Amino acid sequence: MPVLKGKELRVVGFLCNWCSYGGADTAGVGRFSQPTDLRIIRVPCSGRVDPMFVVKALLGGADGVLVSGCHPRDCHYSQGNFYARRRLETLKTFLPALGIDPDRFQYTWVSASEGQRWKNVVSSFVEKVHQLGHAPRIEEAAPYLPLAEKGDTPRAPLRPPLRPLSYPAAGTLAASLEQLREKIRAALPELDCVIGWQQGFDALHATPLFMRKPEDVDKLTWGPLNVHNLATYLPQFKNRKVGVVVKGCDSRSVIELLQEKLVEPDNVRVFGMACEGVVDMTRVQKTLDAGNADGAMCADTAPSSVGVEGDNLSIEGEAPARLRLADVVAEKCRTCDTPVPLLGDVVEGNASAPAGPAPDAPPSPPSLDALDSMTPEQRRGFWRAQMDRCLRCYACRNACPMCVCRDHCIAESRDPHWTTQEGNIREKLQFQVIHALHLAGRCTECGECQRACPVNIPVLALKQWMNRSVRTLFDYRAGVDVNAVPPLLAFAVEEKNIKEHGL
Amino acid sequence: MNLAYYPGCSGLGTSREYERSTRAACAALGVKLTDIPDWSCCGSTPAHALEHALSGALSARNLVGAARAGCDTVATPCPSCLSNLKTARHRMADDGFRAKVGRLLDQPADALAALPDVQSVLETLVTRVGLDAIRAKVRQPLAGLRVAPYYGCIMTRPADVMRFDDPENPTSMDDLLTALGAEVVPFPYKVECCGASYGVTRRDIVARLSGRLLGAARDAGAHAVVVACPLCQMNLDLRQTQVEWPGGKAVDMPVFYFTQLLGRALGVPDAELGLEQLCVDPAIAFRRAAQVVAARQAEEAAQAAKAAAQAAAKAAQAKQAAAANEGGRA
Amino acid sequence: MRIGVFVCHCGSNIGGTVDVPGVAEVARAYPDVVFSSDTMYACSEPGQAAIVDAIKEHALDGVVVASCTPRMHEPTFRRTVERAGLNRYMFEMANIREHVSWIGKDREANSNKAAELVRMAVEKLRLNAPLYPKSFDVTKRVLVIGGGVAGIQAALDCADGGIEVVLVERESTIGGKMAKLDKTFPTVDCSSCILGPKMVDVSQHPNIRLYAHAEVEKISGYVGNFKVDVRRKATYVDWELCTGCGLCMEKCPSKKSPDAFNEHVGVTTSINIPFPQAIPKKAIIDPTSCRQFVKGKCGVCAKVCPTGAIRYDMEDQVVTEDVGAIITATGYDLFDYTKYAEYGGGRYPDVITSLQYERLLSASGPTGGHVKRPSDGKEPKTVVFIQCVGSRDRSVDRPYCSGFCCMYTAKQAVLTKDHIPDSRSYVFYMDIRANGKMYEEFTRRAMEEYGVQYVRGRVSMIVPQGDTYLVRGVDTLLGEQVEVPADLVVLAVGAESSHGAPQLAEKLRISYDNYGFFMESHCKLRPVETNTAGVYLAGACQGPKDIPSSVGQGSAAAAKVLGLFSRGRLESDPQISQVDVRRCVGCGKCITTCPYGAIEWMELRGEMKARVIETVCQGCGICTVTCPQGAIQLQHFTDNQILAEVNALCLS
Amino acid sequence: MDVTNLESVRDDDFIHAVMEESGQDLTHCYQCGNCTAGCPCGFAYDIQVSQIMRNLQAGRKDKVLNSRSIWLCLSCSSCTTRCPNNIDVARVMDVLRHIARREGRVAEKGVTTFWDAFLASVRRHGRVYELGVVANYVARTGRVWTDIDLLPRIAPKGKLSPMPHGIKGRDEIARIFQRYEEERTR
Repeated sequence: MPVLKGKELRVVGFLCNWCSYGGADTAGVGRFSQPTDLRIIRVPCSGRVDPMFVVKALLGGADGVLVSGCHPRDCHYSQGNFYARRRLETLKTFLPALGIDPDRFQYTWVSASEGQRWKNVVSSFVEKVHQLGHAPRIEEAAPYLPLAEKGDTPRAPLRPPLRPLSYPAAGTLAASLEQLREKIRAALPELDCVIGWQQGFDALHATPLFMRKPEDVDKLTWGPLNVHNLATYLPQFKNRKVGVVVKGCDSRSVIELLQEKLVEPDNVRVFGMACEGVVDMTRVQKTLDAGNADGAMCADTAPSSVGVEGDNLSIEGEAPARLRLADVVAEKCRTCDTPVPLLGDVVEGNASAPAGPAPDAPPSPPSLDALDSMTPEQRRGFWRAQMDRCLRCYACRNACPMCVCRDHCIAESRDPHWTTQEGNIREKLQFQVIHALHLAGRCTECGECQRACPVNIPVLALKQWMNRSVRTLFDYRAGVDVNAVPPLLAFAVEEKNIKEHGL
Repeated sequence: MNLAYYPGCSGLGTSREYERSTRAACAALGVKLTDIPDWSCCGSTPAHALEHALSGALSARNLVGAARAGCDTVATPCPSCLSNLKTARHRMADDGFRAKVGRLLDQPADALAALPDVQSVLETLVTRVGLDAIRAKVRQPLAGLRVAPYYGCIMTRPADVMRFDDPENPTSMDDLLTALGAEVVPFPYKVECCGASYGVTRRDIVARLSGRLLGAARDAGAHAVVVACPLCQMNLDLRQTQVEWPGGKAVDMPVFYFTQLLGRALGVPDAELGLEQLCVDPAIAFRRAAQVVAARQAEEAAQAAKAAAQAAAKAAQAKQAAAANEGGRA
Repeated sequence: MRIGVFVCHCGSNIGGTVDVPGVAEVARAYPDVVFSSDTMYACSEPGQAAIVDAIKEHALDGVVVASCTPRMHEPTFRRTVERAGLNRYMFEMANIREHVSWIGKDREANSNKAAELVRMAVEKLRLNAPLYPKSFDVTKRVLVIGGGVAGIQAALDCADGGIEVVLVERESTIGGKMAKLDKTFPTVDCSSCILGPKMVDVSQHPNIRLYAHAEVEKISGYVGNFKVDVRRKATYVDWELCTGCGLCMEKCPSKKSPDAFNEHVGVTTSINIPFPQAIPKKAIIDPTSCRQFVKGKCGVCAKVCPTGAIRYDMEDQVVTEDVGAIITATGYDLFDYTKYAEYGGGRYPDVITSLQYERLLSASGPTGGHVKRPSDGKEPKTVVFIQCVGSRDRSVDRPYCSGFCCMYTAKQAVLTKDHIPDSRSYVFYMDIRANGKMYEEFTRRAMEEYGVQYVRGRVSMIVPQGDTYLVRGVDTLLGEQVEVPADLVVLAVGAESSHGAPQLAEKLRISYDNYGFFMESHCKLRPVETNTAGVYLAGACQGPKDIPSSVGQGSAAAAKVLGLFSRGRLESDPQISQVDVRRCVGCGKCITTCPYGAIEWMELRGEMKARVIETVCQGCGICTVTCPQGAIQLQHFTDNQILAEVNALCLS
Repeated sequence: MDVTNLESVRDDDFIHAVMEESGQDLTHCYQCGNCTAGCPCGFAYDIQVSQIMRNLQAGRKDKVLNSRSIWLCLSCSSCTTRCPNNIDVARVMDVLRHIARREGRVAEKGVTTFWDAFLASVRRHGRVYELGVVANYVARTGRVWTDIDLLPRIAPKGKLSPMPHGIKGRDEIARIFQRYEEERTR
């Protein structure tokens, strides 16, 4: 049934049974007249309100969503609204990433006795929604691709890396690698397997290596081609003893998995080396393509070897090339502040020192800057255009080390039935939002989601946005401390950084 | 930490001795004071009683000057200046007020957003130098000197602006004076008003209020009142001949600036402390203190003599008893 | 599914602003709806009969009633559908009265909204499933926390009702604040004469187990089956052997131990029995002052004790008790008046608290009932009482009225005249709150018969003057500053929540207000219940209260417990979470966030999974939101059910 | 004493102006009288400070602005410090002076004359010149015997400066006053 044309907007309310639903009843009993736009869904507790319900409503055409629960400290279930406050505030700060006006979503606290207050809450919220008018639909937004090279990730201007990325001389690197291999060989007898990298189908590509025998260890490689985050494989080895080779960034995923008890500390051995950055294959390919007038590289011009020294990547073979690492390095490496693995058996190598003093907060990554620079309308258009290209292949999810649901991902389940199989923009974006929300406080920004995307959708930006929210709200960074409690699984009676929203 | 110094206008006139002793005591303690360049009057009560933005502007000019000189903190000996500077800074958090003040000043309003912190010289001494450091430098303890510490009404109040010591019962100056060897008498009127600047216009008010303070100091057995405020000092000292003494019994009650006693204890020559500029002769207090010390020493000597005599008597008795025993046996 | 919809007119309450037949008509087109009609009063006897008939006639397996709020009649209609053979959870309500007809006058908008709410209810009902409650046994024992007068009353009433009581008291004797009082208002009868017998009853009652000098350490479980760990703090005296003869107190050489019972008016021996009527009347050693503990040698009490009860090596002991219900009666504490520096902040010996004054008045107090100034032991001739010290004062974060200070101040002023006939009392007050039976009459008597001088205004400052105190205040009725030279000043300190109250509330999982007082379930209609089933409140732990109200609440809480236990078994609500073990990956996030500890690990074919303890789960649904796989679902509020409601509104 | 018609004496604009300019909520006052109790200058007041607060609640503009009390307040902040309702009473008194000055009502002319003399000195020199202030005050009020008894006490101490201490930024200070006056007349 449509909303009454010209009169009403679609406003959905989620009210806890014990306080706010009662408050709405009290307002009714008191005959406090209110706008008719609001439709109330009764839930037992504001802690039952999944932020995804709000997203679902907003993507589904709601013009406003209001959540109301018991006042903090007064929750019928003693803590539900404390969790709700964190979840909903996180959501509120995330909505602008999608180009949704955060004023269209509000959460507040109304007790069962506060009929007058409920009337005021409803009246002022509905009035605000009317000021904002009909919510623009993302699927109807004009496509927006700021650097509209088809099939390419829109990029902000290159930012100089935080640290000068520089690999040591070939000999030194080989010595460090040999040291690493030694450590692995020594540990191998006690382990089922150690996961590392080896050369892939050509010298320009690395591929995961599963070392079971000492001679496998010889195949282990180290360098800027080791793009994969091998922590992704760890949960599959649950209950078995396994080793993994990590870069600095990968180690944060391991920490996160340990924290969530998805791998047991006794069962996992971590090996690592200081990393000087890995390449973004898309950039490498583009640079090479630009160099070869006759177009894309094909199989018979595959390089015979790839060497790295200092800031130089030298590709030997029929079409030799020399690339500057700074030109082709992955985006995440430009802002990396953890080149050395945070745990495990680490070969020190010689990671170059940061260019300046360590910043208070990690610097903002370029794709986030790009998203930041857009207007809400442009963001809607941007995601509309990006989701148009999405194949719904779930490569982003499958590559994500923190997507531990695996076969039970709610993107494909019927019970619960969060998304339909309809291949439209709304459902595709809905999945990306689920991914980002599920990663709130867990994502280490390893970038595997974006790297794995066959059509180069910058899905990492959503997670970066979420991470920034989590950092601002809870002063928390994932993948640093094994013993930390992630912010959305905890609460504070007085939240330091959450200002209650007046309604 | 760069400490700017705001002397306040009365330091050029009626409280010259406060100014001199403050500089001398700070020098002795190694506290470097950098005067705010070309500082101007804060406007005092007449300004804030007329209009808050005017008062704010007169104060802010000095705070901006301090910030430009690279200082993050301003210290001032005068509580009235302190109150004005601190209040101005406190209110500057309000955008509307800041804009209003900005319109009155030559300086752009954005200079007002981050003004240096303001504190009293007393706070500087007890928090930055510290009592232990001060105690260690005392050369001439104020032995026997009984003092009534009088903070004045606005040094600590209102508490949410001043944020220093207890608003009703401050103890920082008590502690400082104790560290100098003085004896602090219980004084219930530490923060009661002396009548402020009403001496000229309504002498009756000052006569009554200051009289009550001096009377309480007298009744508590103080040799002197110790103050931290030029106006209080003027009311209690210069106007001591004008006050109504409770019970009618007038005494000569010297009124020191705490910095004078601090300087004296640290061994700064009296001449640098301006003691001669006090109206009620400070020697009266020192004489009384000396009497206390002398009496105490006499008492101790008497006690010692008595104890010695007792011990001797006991020894003699024991000897006698021993002798008697001996004798008995013999 | 076959759904029936009933849209209620509620007389003109709904029908007045909603096109009720029109809504019923629209609903007929909703999916799975096979029957829809309007009804005048759905909740009335004929209205319910019509629902039952329709269920049978149209073979309905689900019913939607669109009427008033489910908070009112959901239980009614659930019973109705149950009578017709349906599961009670195959029922949904659409609130078209409180949320529609009563809050707007636009008939078109209202009717449209009502129809949408019915649509939402239908869409949810299509995903409902029958749910069945479980019943479980009840441990018919009650824990009473706090042995003040409220706790004593609750314990005695429960014990007399035939159930076992575990009474836990933090101090070494029960009696609470009332035991420290000399007399009680408005009758001026002796406090210990009326409380004493009750305390003795507690000690002698066969159904009461008393743990004095003990604290509740941990609480787990749920209504009917709580498990409580009680820490019995070391007393260093074996209470099984101690006869309370008091010989140890006579001989104890350490006589400067703080005397908490006498509110620190004077000192006591390191081993002591707080007062002669103490229950249990057992000695306890204060290890902070006892020479044996401080200096390592003494042992006098051990030598003199006729029964050899002294145990210097005693340690705390934790005992576990199983109970089915809990009554908290933890009382209140006194405001710390030293926050008022203008009243001396504790520096003036003859400025004392009202409870200290009670001890001075009490015949069993440190002065034997003679009012003497703490400073010099002289009898005061002018006594000033200052009310609202730590009450009605936002500047010290105590904006509330403590309620009983006006009355006890009047009582103390009266008693002062009794003790010292040639004395004069002044009471500085802001308003006199005397709203109990015979209370107003009592304060009038204080003024009229006892000549107590009431002064309307606050006191600004107390100034010592020689050996008296100048009390400087205002008489706002005169509009003048006033001062009174006083020999003794008594501060009517307000009540604040008992120290440790918020921590106890966390253990009990009950709410507390900004000041640490416990929250009742409903301020008017459920005053002794909390929002946690099986946990009840009595006395000042809920808010400042005088003795009659505290006793009344003690009895009320006991009645609630007896009522709960009158049922043989309790039924658990089936609207709880359930884990789909196939979807559970064993990450334990639900276990971390559950506020009730209602989810536990279980091993299933070598893998760790979550499992809900059905009787502990309260059905909040926090876990459902936490689980990324949606593996744990709150029954009756599953993701799919709520999504159906969202979709009914947004996607259609 | 006349009967006061509460409706006709109430000036809501005045109440709002005081609340707005002082930032204090006058309704918080419950008339405990603590401000009066602790006021050191109460003996000199014509209306006690708690009654000023009560009159403000009643919106009695004339009564409040014509009082002597607002000019005799010493700004000592005792009232503010002890108010159980966290009202900055001293600030309210300050604001009452502002409003009264704007409306040209001054019940204690001597006080404002002294203040004006003080500010004139600041405006002229940038810093206060004490002797100048007293001289100015004496000239304006004609109270030639003011504190003459103190002269022999202070003169020999060499503290009173015979000359003002001008500052370089004198013009800047003058401009502050000038702008203030422009704002005021606007």
